[in-house]
Amino acid sequence: MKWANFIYLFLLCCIPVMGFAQIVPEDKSVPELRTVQNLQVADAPNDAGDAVNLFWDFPKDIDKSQITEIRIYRSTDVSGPFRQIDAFPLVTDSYTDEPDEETGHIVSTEETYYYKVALYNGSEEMISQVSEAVSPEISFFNWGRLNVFIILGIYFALILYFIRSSRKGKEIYIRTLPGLEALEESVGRATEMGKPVLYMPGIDEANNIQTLYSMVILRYVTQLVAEYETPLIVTVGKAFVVPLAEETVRQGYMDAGRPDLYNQDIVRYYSDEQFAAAAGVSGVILREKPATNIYLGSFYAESLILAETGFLTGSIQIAGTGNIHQLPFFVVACDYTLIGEEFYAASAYLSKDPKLLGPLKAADWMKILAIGFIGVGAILETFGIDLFTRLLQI
Amino acid sequence: MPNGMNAPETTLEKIERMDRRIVFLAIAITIILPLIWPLGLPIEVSPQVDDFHEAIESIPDGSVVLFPNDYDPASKAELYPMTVAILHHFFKEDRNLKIIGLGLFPAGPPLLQKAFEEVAVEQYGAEYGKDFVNLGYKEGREIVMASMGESIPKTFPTDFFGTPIDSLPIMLGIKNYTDIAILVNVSAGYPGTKEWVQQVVSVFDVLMVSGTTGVSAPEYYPYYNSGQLAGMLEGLKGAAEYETLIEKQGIATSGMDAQSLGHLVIILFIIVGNVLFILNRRNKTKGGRF
Amino acid sequence: MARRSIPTAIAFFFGAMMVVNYFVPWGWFSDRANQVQEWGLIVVAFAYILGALNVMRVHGHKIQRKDEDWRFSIVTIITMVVMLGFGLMPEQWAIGGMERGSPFLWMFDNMYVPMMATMYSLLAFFIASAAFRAFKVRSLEATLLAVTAVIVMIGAVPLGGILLPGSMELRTWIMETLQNVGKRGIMIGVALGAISTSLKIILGIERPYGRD
Amino acid sequence: MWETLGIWIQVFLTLAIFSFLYRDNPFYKFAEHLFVGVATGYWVVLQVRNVLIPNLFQPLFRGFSDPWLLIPLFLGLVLFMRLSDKYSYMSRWGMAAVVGIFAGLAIFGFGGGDLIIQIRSNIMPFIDTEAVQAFTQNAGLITFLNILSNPIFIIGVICVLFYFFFSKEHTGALGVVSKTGIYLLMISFGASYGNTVMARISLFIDRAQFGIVNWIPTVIIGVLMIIAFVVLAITGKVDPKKQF
Repeated sequence: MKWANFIYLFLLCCIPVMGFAQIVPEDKSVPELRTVQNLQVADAPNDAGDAVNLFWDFPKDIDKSQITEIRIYRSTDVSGPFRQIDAFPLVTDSYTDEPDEETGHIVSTEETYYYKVALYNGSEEMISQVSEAVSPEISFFNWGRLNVFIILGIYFALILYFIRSSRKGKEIYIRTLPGLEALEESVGRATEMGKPVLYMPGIDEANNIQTLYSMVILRYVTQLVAEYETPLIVTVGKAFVVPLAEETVRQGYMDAGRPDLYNQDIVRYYSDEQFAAAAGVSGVILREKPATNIYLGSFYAESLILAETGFLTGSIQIAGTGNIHQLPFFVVACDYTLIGEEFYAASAYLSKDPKLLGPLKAADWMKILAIGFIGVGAILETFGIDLFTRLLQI
Repeated sequence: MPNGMNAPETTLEKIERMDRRIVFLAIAITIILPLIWPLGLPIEVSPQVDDFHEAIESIPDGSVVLFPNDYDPASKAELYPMTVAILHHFFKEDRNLKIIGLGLFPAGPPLLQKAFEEVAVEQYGAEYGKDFVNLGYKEGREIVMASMGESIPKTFPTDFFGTPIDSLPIMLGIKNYTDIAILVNVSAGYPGTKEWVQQVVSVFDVLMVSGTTGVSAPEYYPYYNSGQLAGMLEGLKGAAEYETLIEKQGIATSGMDAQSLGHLVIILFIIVGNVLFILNRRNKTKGGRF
Repeated sequence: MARRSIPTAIAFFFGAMMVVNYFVPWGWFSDRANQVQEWGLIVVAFAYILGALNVMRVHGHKIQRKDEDWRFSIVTIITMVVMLGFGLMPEQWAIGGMERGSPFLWMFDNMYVPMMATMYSLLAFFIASAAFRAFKVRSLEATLLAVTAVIVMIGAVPLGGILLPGSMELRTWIMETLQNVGKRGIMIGVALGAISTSLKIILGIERPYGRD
Repeated sequence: MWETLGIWIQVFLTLAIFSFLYRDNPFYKFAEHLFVGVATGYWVVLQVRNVLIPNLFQPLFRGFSDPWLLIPLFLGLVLFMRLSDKYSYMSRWGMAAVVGIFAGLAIFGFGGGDLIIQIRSNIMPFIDTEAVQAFTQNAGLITFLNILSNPIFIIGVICVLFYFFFSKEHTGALGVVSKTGIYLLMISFGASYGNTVMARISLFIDRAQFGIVNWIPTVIIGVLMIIAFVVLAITGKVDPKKQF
């Protein structure tokens, strides 16, 4: 439990730091009439040092519909000369001075800039007072994302800690997940019936982490079918997943000591079109009649087409996805469904590998943290304290 | 493993486990008939549709609207009527809004172009390049959204027809999201509303409303609740309600009769299924699996 | 050994670069990171050729072995080759390119598009048959699922508002509150799972690109 | 001419796919195989023309403006090494690069976007004063339910999160809480399911409208297909009672 104490301490230290990061400098106002007032300039935060933000107010009595243009002037000397750098017909109260490759306009960290803003009504322009001096600065860290950094930092630390401790031999308990129990059984059932197992890793591109994760699960499934010598069909709906799946399946057979069972017809590509894949896979389900259909990955509307077709042939259907919008259909039409995070627990569950069980434990701790934030935050909010909401501002 | 494999089935059980093709046939008939002979049932407007309408009303005249239409023919049924209704709203009063259309689905921009031509040009006489523009499709999903934050002209150097966009008057002075008054997204999934919220609203603080398919709508309700989306239209119903708000009855409204009846039939099937289920369970001495 | 660690090193290098880019706004670095993202898309584009080869191979084998329905595999191969041929022909040729009026676009519009829309619309039927089968009061879970679905369905159409006054408001409340409770819980869990999976991949603990 | 032919093909393919609802049959098999072929070809062409040519070959071979592009060229080409037995390990380099980039990007899509924003938007007061006010002004079922919204959100999300606990047996207090969690999930799924019905019916409405507009080919091809099915059933080639 020592570690937990350390985390609490760390968290306590983080809170004030995150609080400070939210502090905004106070306004200093200089009254001015008939044109924009309170012209404020500031280095744009968290950028590459090539932008300056300008903010201003309009006098209350001004008729905004008269303004046809706002013009921005800039100089490197407080006394001028001021050169017009931009003009636009929008009535806004802010502007960002940025470099523009086409016009050759630059904003440099080497210079100090002064600004003026003018309102133009079609015939005359009213120029504001000169702003304060500003010089852009490069920031090497986006302080607005400090909270993301800290929360992910905690998570990463927990993951690495639990991986280490479970490698050292500390047992990590994992509760029974019926869907994954059924997965092993259903492969056995397919063997008895002499029918293949169908595996579909979703239809999403590899940029969806679920697709990548599905490859990890596929390797265990391949090992499983290799032991039973059950035929395997992997249907793929994105081109880049083809080499990934082929590699994974070959690897799985090799790990199981049966590289001879691998053949080039296992992984089948049904084009990137979602519904062409749905049509093709439905065809496989009806004609090759797999005893088990495993849908693990990122699915979209085709989920119900597949699951209903699979129901027709009486296959055992096991689904799992993190795509919230498709979970209802899998839950209704499949025998077992891994809901959201349960899907991400599959590789740890199937392999019982300490390296993979550790992160699960870490995710549980993060959920405690989330529950703490929600619970304590709600109590504080009830009394009008919005500290937590501000800490989590992105 | 269906239970009662050994016991002989009673008539009621047979009806409960009836051929699903009967359901299919019933659905087909109840939807097709009202399309041929409409009934004209009334329509009520939901709050999120009102908010959507309000958000577009709230922007000043002459502002620039970013109008990404992220869908392709697969979702045309629900979303195209929406695009049409929104365009009616943009152009119906002479508000001089400047509409910048684009699409992050490869097959999206041609549909958008069709809508622009059918509504903006033919009905309101709007002019391409002056009142509206179609920037077309750009590969890269979220990357496109993020790089538009840097510069829209650099992300889309040419429009749908390959014309350089600096030759179009509408694009003058438009750099990035700071020049956009509202982001009106019509989205069928990925990349779409969720990504615009993640990449644009939370980073550049842009006012955004979204019209989505009925299926993705529930996923976006959290964004509507947390204020990241100012309003939402969902599915054909959202489009029909919107048509009511802007007083322009169109294809969405006519489809709603079929919708109503379709829903009714499915609900009836569920009720009948449950009655049979309860009767069958009572008739059996042992309840089987459940 | 060295050969084994190359893929892990590559994945780590590019993955870490994306992570650093999120926190470091330094222009030079984010330019590089964006460039790398574009490279990713380019590499992915090469995989489409592998995909076409896979289709050729799988259906070619079917024809070779004279499997059941092997004749239909010929359809797949022929249409794919025709599509590739028209599409990759230079635009200057009368039948090349993918512009308006090209055979490529004609096939897309008259085959791809209607089949996609029709396949999608099959869901109108499946959603009804699945509901008829599964929405039974057999357990508390199933009952809650069925009852909520029915209420929302009634409130979803204008007719429901007439048959059951207040059902539209009730539906909105369910969609905004009850529905989101589950969603939010899942979203938080999914985010945790996805983040740890990403980390495991970057660190090479899980290697979806295979190992030796 | 081409346009009319196009319409007839569209109608035929639409009906061929719909015939799947009746049972698996040669029309569906034909349409399905055609679809996979057309779609595969389409996507290859799209990627070559929209990505490879403008983003790689043009800058690389017309002026050599960006020598760094040799890296993705290399990583893309090694993917094909998998066709050889000896050097197939090299294809992993290309895969690893893409996987690394996507995995790195995913951390923040979820970390910033979903994780923190969802937690944050669930931090709310137990008592929503606005809802209470609305209730006192206009007492009714919905205004009353709106008062309950916040407590349901706070307690409900906590219950759902407890349901996802993996490292503890779900017994005792945790069992009760996680059971509540799964009930809430089921309600949520039911709501989404019911809400989707409309979208799905819309899709069929669109196809039905297409059929109604082009009713002449629809009726002709439809009747011919039905005749074909009857003939197949009479000759015993297909069993209309079975669905596959």
